[in-house]
Amino acid sequence: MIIPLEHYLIFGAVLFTIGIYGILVRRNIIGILISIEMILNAVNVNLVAFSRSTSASPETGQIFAIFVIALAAAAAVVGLALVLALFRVRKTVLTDEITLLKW
Amino acid sequence: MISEMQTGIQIGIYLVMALSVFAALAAVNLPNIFHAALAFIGTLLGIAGIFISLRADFLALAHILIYVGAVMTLVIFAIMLTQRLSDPNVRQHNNLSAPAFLGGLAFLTLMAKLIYTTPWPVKAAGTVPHVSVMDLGQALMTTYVFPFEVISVVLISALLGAIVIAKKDPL
Amino acid sequence: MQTHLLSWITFTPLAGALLVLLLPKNNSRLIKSVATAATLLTGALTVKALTLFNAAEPGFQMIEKAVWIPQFNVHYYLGTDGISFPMVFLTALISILACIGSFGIKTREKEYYFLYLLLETGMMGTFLALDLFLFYIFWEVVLVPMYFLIGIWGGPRREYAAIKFFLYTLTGSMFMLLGILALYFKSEPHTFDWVRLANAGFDPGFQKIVFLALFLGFAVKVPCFPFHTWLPDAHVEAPTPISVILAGVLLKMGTYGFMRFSYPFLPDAAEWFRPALAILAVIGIVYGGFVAFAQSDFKKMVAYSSVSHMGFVLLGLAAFTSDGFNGALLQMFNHGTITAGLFLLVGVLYDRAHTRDMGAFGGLSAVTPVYAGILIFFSLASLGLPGMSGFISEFMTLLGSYTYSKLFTGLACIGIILAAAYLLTMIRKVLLGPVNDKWKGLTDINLRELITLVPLMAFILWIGVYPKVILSYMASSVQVLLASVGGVS
Amino acid sequence: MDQIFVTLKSGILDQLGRFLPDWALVVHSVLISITAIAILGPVTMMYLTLLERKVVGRMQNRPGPNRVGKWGVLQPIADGIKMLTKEDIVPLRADGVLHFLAPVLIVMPALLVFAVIPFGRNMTPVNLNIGFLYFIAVSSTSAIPIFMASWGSRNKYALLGGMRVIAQMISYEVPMVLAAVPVLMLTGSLSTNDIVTAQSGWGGLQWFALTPWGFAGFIIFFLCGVAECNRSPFDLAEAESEIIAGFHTEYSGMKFALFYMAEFMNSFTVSAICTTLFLGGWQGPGFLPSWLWFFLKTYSLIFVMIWFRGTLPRFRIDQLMGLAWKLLLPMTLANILIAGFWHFTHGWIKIAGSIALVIASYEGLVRLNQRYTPEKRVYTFAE
Amino acid sequence: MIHYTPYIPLFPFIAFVINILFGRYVRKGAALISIAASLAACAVALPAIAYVVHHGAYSVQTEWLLLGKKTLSFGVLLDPLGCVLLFVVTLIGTLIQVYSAGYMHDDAHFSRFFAYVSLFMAAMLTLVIANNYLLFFMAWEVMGLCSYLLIGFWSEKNSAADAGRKAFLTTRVGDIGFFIGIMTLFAGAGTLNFADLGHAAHLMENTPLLTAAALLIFCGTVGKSAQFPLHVWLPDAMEGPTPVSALIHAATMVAAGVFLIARSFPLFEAAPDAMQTVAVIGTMTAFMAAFIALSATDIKKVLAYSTISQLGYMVAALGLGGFAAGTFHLMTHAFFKALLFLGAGSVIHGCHTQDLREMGGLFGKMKHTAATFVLASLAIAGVPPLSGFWSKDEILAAAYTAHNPVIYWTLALTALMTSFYMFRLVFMAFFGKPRNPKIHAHESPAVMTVPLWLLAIGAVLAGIPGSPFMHHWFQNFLAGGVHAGGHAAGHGSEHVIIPFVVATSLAAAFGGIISAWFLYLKNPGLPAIISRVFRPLYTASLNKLWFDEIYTILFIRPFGAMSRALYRIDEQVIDYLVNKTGLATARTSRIKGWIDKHIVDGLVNLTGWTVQLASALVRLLQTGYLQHYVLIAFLGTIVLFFIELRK
Repeated sequence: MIIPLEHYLIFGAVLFTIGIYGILVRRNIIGILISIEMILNAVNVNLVAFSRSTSASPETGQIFAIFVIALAAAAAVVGLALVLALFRVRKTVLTDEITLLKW
Repeated sequence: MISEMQTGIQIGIYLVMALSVFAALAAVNLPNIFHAALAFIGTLLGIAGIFISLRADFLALAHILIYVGAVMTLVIFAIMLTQRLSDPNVRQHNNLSAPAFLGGLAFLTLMAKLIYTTPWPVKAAGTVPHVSVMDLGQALMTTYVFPFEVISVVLISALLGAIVIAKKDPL
Repeated sequence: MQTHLLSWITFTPLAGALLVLLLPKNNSRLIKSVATAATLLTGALTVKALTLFNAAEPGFQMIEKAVWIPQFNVHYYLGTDGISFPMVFLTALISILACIGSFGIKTREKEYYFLYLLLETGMMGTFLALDLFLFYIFWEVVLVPMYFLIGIWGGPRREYAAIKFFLYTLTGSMFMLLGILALYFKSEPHTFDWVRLANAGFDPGFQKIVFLALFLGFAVKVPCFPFHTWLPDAHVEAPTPISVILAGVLLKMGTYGFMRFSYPFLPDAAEWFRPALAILAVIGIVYGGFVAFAQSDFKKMVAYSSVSHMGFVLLGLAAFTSDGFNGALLQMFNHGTITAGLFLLVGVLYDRAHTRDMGAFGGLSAVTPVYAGILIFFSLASLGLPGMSGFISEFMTLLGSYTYSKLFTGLACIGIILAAAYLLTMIRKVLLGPVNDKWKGLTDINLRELITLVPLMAFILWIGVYPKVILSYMASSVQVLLASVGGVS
Repeated sequence: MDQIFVTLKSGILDQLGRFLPDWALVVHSVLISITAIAILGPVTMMYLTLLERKVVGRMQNRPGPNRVGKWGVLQPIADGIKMLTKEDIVPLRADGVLHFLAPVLIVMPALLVFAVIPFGRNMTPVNLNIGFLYFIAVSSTSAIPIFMASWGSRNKYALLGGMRVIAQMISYEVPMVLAAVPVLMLTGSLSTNDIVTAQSGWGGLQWFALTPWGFAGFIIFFLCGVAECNRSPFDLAEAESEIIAGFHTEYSGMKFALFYMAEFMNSFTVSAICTTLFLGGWQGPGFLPSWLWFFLKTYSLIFVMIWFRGTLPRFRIDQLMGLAWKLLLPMTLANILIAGFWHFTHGWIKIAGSIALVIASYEGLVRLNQRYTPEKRVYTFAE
Repeated sequence: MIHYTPYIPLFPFIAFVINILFGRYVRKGAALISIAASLAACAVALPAIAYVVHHGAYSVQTEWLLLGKKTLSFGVLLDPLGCVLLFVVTLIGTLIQVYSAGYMHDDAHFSRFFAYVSLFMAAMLTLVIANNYLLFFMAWEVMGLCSYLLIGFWSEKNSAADAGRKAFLTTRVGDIGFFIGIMTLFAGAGTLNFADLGHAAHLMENTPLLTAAALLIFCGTVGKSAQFPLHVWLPDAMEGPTPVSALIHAATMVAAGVFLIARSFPLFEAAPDAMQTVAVIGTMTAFMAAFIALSATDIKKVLAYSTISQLGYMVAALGLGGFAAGTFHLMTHAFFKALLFLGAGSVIHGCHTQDLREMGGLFGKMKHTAATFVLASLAIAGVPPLSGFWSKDEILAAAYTAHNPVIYWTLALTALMTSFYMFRLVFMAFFGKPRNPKIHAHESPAVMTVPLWLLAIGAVLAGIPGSPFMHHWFQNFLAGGVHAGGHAAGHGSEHVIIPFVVATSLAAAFGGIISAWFLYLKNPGLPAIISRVFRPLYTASLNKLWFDEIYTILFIRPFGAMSRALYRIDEQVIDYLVNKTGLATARTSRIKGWIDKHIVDGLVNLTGWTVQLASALVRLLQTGYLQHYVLIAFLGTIVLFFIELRK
């Protein structure tokens, strides 16, 4: 641990918040997707940091991070497929223009 | 010698963090979604650097391989497919910026408070053993073999699902 | 021997029905094969049961009993004896043939076969249930698919017919339910169990009330004289295979109910109601015959002939003799085969000519000789020509009733003449006389239709020539029934 | 002779160590390696262009460049000067930042990869214990600059070319990694050094390419490598006849040169990694220095690439994808199993069985991929 | 050979099965199959008859049906009475089938015809050898079916189709009586075996049940043998092919009714009232039919009424106790009546008309036919020594010995009329000049004439066994049979020639012939004058005593009206009630519907409105924008965090 754990955590928290902000303000679904990935990455940072500093079995955090990465990839794949399908139907990827279910 | 090196490395880490945060801010705020994606790649690379600083080399490289090499490529691909090149930049943000910003700030404050008030059971430097690739592999194939398999199945089904969803003519 | 064979027989069609639900809607070949396979499998199981059936045993066989709803002392209780087994066999047989006969149905096949198989389960269960509660459930299970089968695939007035059928039967079964509940609450401890109820020995006043309630339920199904008007409508409007099922099996449920429940439970009331039963039976026979004679619609004529023929069953039941009961049971079986055949034949004609008006035909024997031969065969069987099964059962019922009342027997004999009259008139109008040019191009009966008819013909001839075969299955159980009501053997 | 470069570097460091602090020495050690690589990269690129032009020229029965210097040896320098002095054209509607950044960034991964290549005994610049993963990870990022280039140009041909590149790179990355997996399995390490060391038997000739699975893996890996660096016959992304050079349509001058450089450096690194994984790296009979062995093998592979270019026609895009997903990918999966078979059996079964399995799986896959082709019609009477 | 007796009916039955199922393939071979089957039956039957003649009755039985504790057995009883019928049926049946092969040669449904005939043969043979009433009844009904099918054989003709139905229905009415009679017998005596009849009669002695049973069984005869009042079907039955008329409606089936009385004779003997009824009915029928035959002009109708008349004779004989006489006449009548019909068939075949008024002078053109026909006519008229004389004489003798002058003289008068109308027929058809020049008569082929001659031999000689020349062998043989059947009666000694009876008989026979000659050959104009003089009588005869019309008014129309009325009841009363009940229910449900709509639904709607109001407010939150929701969730999380931290 070259720098204190708290700094990593703060870094993670900042990334997380930025991700949330991105989800809230982006109109573009792809932008939202990017933001979600960002949140996942923030979590990863925390996981690895904890594994490095506190955990009894240090590989656990990394392995969790690996799982998170794999799941993020899966989520991205499905999400992007949905985006493409949506775009084909609606010719838009902006959330407030997708009003198929609204009366 | 050690201390100078350490100082240099510490400075480097903070620099990387700052750059990552900057890139992340760019990623959510840039009006051009393509630029935003590229900025996010910057964030990802920064995070990989953070990982390296935490001596998680393998994870860092895997991170780059998957995120930069695959996920972001896909994202950019999707951007290319869905964005109209000739369009003037459409408004990329909705009108929630202010509440989102305030909420985020509150959240961050809260988090900072929590982080600094919680007594973390940090172990002394050097007592945490280094995690080699071999260790990871062992753990994956023994303790975490079941989640590993589940993740594999999830991935496969996600891939198949994506193909089915994105195919032009339904199967 | 605990083989669960009866459960298999009862629920194989249901399994088939569920399987049909899973099949693709457009693959009518597959649906048909699955449905036919289900009925055939049920038939095979019934034959298997036949080999296991011990004709000498008067009581119930192949019993399956399990607690179902312990709070109300309801059991899942199946069993068969010489009275129900011929009906089960008849059901299996008619179901197979009618299923093959259903291949002509072209609309909404998936739903059709689903309901059809559900119906078969209901019928099987009705004949096999020994717990009154279970019996009632199966009884009602029959009702619902029938309603839809008539209401959806029927003729032009199908809604009217279906609703009429439904209301009639439901009203009847409501009374029946009241009777069942009365029995349940009167018995001590409260039970729906056949054996317990049969040995309960209720007091005569109570018996009369309950008998009346059950009678209303069963009489509608038979159908007994004043409750019969649903029958011509339902039969005429129903698609051919469903008419076959209606006439072949459903009507038997009513008389079966008398034999299985009313008589053993309520022997004193049965004795008391005997004259009424006989009078209704004779009215049914003569009345049905006369009205059948007045018909110009082929199918309606056959439908009214059912009223007349089922009257014989009631008459046999009123006789309280071994001959009468055996004859009634045999008549149930024979009427099932003969009338089923007649309805199939009406269907054959209707499919080709799209009219059932007998006056519109003429001289078909020259155009479609094989059809004519078979129609004449079934008509003769129906009018009780010796050497065919109808004669044996009518002979036995009349012989049985003769000792009870010569007057009623004599009057019932008018029914036989009437049967000859309307059936011969039908043959005269449809088959004989100069050929109507309109029907010159009519094609003769095809192989599929022949397949549905030939087994029936075989049974008619076989029983007609050597009835001992089937009677030997019934005799011992009928003897028990007879003893329970105190009739003379 | 074998350790000439190593000695050189330690000599320089010794000299510097007299007046520099320890931590600066570390920095300088790194700097020396970086400098060496930074020189090696462009020079390699420059002379590869010459080599290519010469070889292709010979293949096409012409001499190739021979005006500037003896046999044209100065030609690359002349070209470099020409490139530097050319006007830098940026399209009006182009995304300036991206357009500028793309050529810069594309060189980065190409150069970064050099870090883990074992040029000779003790001559690995950075001995990472996950060196191969590093190679894969870094080279996979090279897709991003290409994207930037194609997007930033605001040109539909560029965009199309970019899309093709990405599709191709992602597709071929998969069999490429999987083809290397048997090697990693059998050596039990991701370190490039360890991999080379594992092939040291038989007097430096126990190459993995000489085993059945290694041979198959080698071929697949090499083909994927060729595809990865967009070289003929997989050069659809920059096919002049179809999409006017693809993603670098709008580039000229030095920016264009940078793209070119990256491409040639990629050719070099792919050949080098291929050599490392399958051809024993710097291993070889002792009569030549280890780095010479390495360069010899690497350049032989580069020669094969050039040979491809001179010989083979271009793929069609669906054939390209089909090859990757339908033939190479299953083949590598089979290959992994075969490697396992090899590892756990002994004697002649091991050799004969593996060979048979390789041939069988190849045959099977080829058959499976064969399209139905109707029999050729014979016009009996028309002729 | 006798043990094969039960299989006798099997041969024709097999022929029937082959012909009906494979008729399409055997085509003209159908005749061969049927004839072969009949011959086979003959071959088995004749030795069996011989056995019975020498050794007495034969019987065998097997259990068939279990009725409670009683069992019904089916079996075979071959006693002398059965032998007579067996002999007649096999012999005449075979001959008629040979004849039919020629007569029906060009018919489209050739094989079907022979199938039916074979089925008839099978049924008839079963009936003859049956040992109990039930089997008898079954065969009886199957015969009725065959009769129905064969009458309606040319079903394209409306008249044929109607006639078939009429025949079946009319006989069915009688059959039902028979059926009830069987039941009465079974209920009373518990047996249906012929062999036990004596015992049964003894059991029921002096009870009305016995008379009832006997009379009800007689109903069967009335139907089948076309006795008054159910005789109306037989003349119509002539719509069938002529060989059928010969076989079924003259020689065998109709005789089965007589056979039935003979079979049940022990029963009748024990019930004198029934006997009396039988005699009266028989006599009435005989006279009435003869009367109608006087004016008939259709050659087959004449023969049909003649048949009815002769059957009345037999029935009367049996009713008078002349068991042997009736049976004897049955046999002789079978021969000459079959011959007459076949001859008539040959005539029709030759000149394609059935109307006597168009014929004439056929003797020259159809020698064989005419010769045999005249022989048969002589036989039926009762000219000695032909067969008819002996049997008719027996019957008159029976009437005479019964001391019943009314019946005796009626029968004698009938005999006179018989010979008159027969020779009226003969003279009109075969003698004199041809009346219609268009008719080009021709002789029939050998396949038809040979049976004619064979039958003629029978018609001439059949009376001999019962004549004094053979010491009344036939009567004795029969009586033995009755004895063997367990019946105690001694008729054997009574057979003596009574001169008065013989004289009456001869007078009637020759009187009839001469008057016919006088009226139709000598003075052809005279009949018209006579008919004008006795106009009412003539009209009555011509209109067959209006039986059909009376029946139409009395039975058929009320029957139809009744059925229509009942149907109307069904449709308009019962269904009306049902529909009205339904409607009433619908009405009441409308009231309930109002309550539902305005009160119950009101409450429900109130709830609904409340909810709507609330949701209208809440809906403001539901923007449909994803991110609004996320924001709310996010802020909510923060709030929760705050709350949690405050604690």
